[in-house]
Amino acid sequence: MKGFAAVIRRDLTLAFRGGGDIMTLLLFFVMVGAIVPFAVGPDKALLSRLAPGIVWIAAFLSLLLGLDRLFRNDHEDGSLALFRQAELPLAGLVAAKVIAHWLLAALPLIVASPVLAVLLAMDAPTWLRVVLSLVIGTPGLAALGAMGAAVTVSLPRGGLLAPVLITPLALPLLIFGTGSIDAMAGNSALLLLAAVSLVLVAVAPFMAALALAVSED
Amino acid sequence: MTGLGPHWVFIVAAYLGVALVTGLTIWSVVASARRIEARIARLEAETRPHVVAAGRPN
Amino acid sequence: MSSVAEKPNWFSRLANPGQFLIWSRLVNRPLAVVTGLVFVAGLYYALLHSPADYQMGETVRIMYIHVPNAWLSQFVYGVMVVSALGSLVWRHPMADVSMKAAAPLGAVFTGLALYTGSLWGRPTWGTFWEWDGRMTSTLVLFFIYLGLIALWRAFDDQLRAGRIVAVFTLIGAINIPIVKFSVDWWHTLHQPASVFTPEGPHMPMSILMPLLIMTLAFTLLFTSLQLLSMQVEVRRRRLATMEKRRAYAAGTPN
Amino acid sequence: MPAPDRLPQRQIDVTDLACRRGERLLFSNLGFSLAPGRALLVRGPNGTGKTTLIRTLAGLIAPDAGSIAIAGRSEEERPGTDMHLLAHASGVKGRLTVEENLAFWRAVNGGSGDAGEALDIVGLRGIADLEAGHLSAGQTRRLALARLIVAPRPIWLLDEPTAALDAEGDALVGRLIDSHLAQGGLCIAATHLPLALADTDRIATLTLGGAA
Repeated sequence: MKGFAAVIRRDLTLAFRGGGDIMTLLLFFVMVGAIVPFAVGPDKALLSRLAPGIVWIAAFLSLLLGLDRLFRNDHEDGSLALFRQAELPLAGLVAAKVIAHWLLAALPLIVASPVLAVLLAMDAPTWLRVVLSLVIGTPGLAALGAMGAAVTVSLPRGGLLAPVLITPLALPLLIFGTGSIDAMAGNSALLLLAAVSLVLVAVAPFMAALALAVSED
Repeated sequence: MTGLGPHWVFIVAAYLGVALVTGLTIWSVVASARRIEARIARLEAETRPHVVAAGRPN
Repeated sequence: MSSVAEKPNWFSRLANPGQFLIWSRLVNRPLAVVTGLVFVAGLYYALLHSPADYQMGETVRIMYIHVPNAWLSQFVYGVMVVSALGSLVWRHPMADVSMKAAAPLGAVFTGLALYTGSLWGRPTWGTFWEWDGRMTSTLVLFFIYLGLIALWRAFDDQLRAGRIVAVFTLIGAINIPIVKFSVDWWHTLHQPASVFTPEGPHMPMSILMPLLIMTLAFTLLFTSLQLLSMQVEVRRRRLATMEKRRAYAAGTPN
Repeated sequence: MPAPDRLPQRQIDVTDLACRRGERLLFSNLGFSLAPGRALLVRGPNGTGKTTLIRTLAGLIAPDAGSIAIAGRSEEERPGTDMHLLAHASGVKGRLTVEENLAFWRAVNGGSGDAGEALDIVGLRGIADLEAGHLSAGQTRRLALARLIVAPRPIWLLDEPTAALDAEGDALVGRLIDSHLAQGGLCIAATHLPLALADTDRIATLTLGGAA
């Protein structure tokens, strides 16, 4: 169990100490949201109708951006090979890394979502539903991202390929995520979002660990 | 086949499209097979004197 | 010749690719003939011998080539999942060869399913593309196939690539049902009235017969192409070994 | 020297092991066995599979043929948790301090040894709070050695342990291996440099490539 906490603490210290990784992700998230009005026009009614979709796409793209950092430098400096001898099984360590990834990539987005709420003319109740859907949905995104990152860890340009691989699989999260925001679908979508997110979080450590073990071969 | 009514165009387009693509796929697989066999044959011809000496079954 | 030639290289350890080549080459010709015959019968029934559908008229004939491709797009993924398990669980050397051969074929059949689907939808929906549940799932499956092919090509060492692609094939297999469910849910949310497509067994025999024959024909086509592609992959790896050994022999004139 | 409490007993028996890298078969029908308190030096020119052998013993790579039997493990113990791998890549994070790096590996490997004492032994106690990014290659290697001390485990798999170390560093490696063997541990070291070990009758040598 100590190993689990140690991995999370290490990844957090590395991120905080290592320059503005979190800042860049946040900036990207806000910018993706902010450029939409320039593309579709500043009409408030239209923007507020599109707002849930825009926030989710921005969150999805930002999480993809942070993927490459997940396993790559551990693979390069030999830590991944040493993890195989750790007290905790590899799947446990991968789960710890997914949690750290969520804390570092998804949580800041949720904290920054009010900025987008204002920019995209979102009213308060919609924004609350956006936050709720992000809190429930982003763990699934982080888990899916971890699987994509684990599969492409040994590829030099893997960072380019992981987003292509996991985007088709992230559709359910996108569909239920945005679906749970507009009042009409409401609760059923939220429950389905939670279900998909939980399945992905449950499966990811084992599949990612298998991918990492095979890539080490 | 009566004259080309509104529906027939799509039916013909569908069947032709499928025929064309499957034909292309078959051709590409067969062509790569032939290309690789040729390269292997050439390589084996090059190394035949040594290989036979080493007694390795071909 | 350097001492390497005498030592058993990895290729002889994979004895069964040799056996696979022998029996599958025997099968190539007869399988091609059978596929051709079934296609002839299928086309005869589909185009000439079957009646127009009471509701969709002549366009039902497009269904005879749409449904087989849609079925193959999922059947081929099934073949890849079985091969992935073969590669990861039993480390069977032929497993990743069959997985690699199946991916492009899967993409072709899925692409054809999309092509024929949009042509079939044109007269009924009035547009070439309609975000209906089944078509959208097929589109997502098409992206997954292209992603897998991209993953295959991203590796230089194809031996190591096999097992990593196998892991992602399994990840895809877990997610595809979820994607299908979410797309159908999403479709009913935005467009309740979905087009009635005669899918179930309640189709009259005169329409079911050509459909079954054409599906068999396309499945045979896939099988013969799969075997041929696997032979090509085995020979491609044999070629790579020979070229590497030539470089090795040239490099160290011991 | 760490307190000489006995390490759990392990016996390694390798029978006709074969490994390949890509298309090239590196070695085949390789066999040896190692009783507690013994060391095996793996010699041989570069490219003959020394690193592959070490990684195969560590369970990172599946061998093409043959078997690796490690006696003395209890059932529920996960394979690999009774061994340490010292590879070229040291697993050290530049932005963490020396102390933090060691504490991390101590937690992950469930180590019971004292971090300060381990740093003392490898001579890094003075710069414990320095960021590891500033360490020299030799110092980074010493930090990796400290990782082995802080979580005592019976089997050591060392790949070029003396790489990037000066004469004093070689002596340190020799002393560490001696005390490890004295505690009944096992050590397999792949190196083409001589190892400064005290009593040489505990050491067997295996040469790869050519002769094998």
